[in-house]
Amino acid sequence: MKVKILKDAMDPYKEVSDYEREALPPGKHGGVVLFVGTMRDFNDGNDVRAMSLDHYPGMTEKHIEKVMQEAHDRWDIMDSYVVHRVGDMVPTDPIVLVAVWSAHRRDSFDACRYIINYLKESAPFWKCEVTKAGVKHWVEHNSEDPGVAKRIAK
Amino acid sequence: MKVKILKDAMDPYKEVSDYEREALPPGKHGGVVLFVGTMRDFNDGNDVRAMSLDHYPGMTEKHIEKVMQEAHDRWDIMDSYVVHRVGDMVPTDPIVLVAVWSAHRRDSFDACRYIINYLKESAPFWKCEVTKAGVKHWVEHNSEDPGVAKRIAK
Amino acid sequence: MKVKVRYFASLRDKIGRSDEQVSFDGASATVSDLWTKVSNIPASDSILVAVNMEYTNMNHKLKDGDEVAFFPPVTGG
Amino acid sequence: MKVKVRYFASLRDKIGRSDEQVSFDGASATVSDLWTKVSNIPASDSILVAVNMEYTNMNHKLKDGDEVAFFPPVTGG
Repeated sequence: MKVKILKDAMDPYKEVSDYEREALPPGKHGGVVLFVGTMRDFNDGNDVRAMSLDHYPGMTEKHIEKVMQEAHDRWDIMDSYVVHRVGDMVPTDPIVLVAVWSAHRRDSFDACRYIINYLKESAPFWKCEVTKAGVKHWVEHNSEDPGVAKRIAK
Repeated sequence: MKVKILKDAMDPYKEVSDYEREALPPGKHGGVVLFVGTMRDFNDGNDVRAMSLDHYPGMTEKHIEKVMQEAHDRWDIMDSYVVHRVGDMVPTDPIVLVAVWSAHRRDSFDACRYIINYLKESAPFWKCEVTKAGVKHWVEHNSEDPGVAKRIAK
Repeated sequence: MKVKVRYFASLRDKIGRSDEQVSFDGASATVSDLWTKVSNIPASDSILVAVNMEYTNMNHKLKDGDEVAFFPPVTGG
Repeated sequence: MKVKVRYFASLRDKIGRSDEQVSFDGASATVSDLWTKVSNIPASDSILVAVNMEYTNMNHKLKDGDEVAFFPPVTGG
């Protein structure tokens, strides 16, 4: 189980390939489910030219580890790896990678989905978008999860 | 949408990376969900040393395309790519890759799961295992999907 | 009427051949008729059939030039 | 009692600083007391708080040396 916060461009397929070779015992896992989230060039109708992702060093890692541990407690999975970009990025850049290895694919699918959903809902990251018109603005809510962040810490 | 049957070793992360670069318009997909199934060194309690995967050239591709088309009809996904090994392989070898790109991750997760489930249940592939004792035997049913193949064509 | 017949996996081993051409005198025959002609194994849930690379069943009516495949339940991925 | 306070994202822009040390005379104070001390913005659902890098709420009692962070709803991934 590992979390990595990256300030530079990420090659998600190399990340997962390297981690698998280094951390997974060969021949024991039946499969891996991977989610890679990339930056799109549109969000809520604006043409987004660039984005900066803020985070809370220390808490961000700690919180993602907590979400991963919950997935490990809940499903029969062998290992998990999360990489998340921060800093300045442009459309097409991969932002987040979630990889989950297990003996049976059902557990990997469920755990991977759980981790990305709760990471998006609750991990301390904040998007600041720059539109083609040069306007900077903090994104108010995740387009896929409107309002869910408010449920935290209630 | 593409299906590839591979006689040689597969690097699933290179496959998906190459396909994404060649086939996907940059900046339009929000994410990709990937499943990679690998050969484990145990199955039904035997110590498996090697495996040979038989298929029905032509029908195998056609059938997988049909399953992928069903996923495209059912969910809002942008593209999908399936690579499947055939021939001789050893434990730790990746056997199957299913990748699904979409604007919203929910569709990719559902479609990827659908494709791998129905591919395993119904695509014409047959495993022949060689145990450490040197015994060859055709696998009678998929350990994760016992009996389901019987539902086909009823 | 002539059809091409193919066998896969354990069924190929049992039948002892991978493919063959089969001729019928009449103009109509079903997959079931063909199976009786090529094999002594009783038809069952553990024998799947495809005609022209589409899954079908033993009642399927054959046409001249069809490709018929018999195989055991699939065990892919 | 002294605590370290950090602000993130749009809240850092509104407050105008990224972090600061805050001292209290008494031995007991809540996150709510701290928020009133550092900001004129009314507490609401759109202000999240973490103490020592764990999510908590405005009623949380502070201890000397705590790290308190205020930030808007997260928009990650």
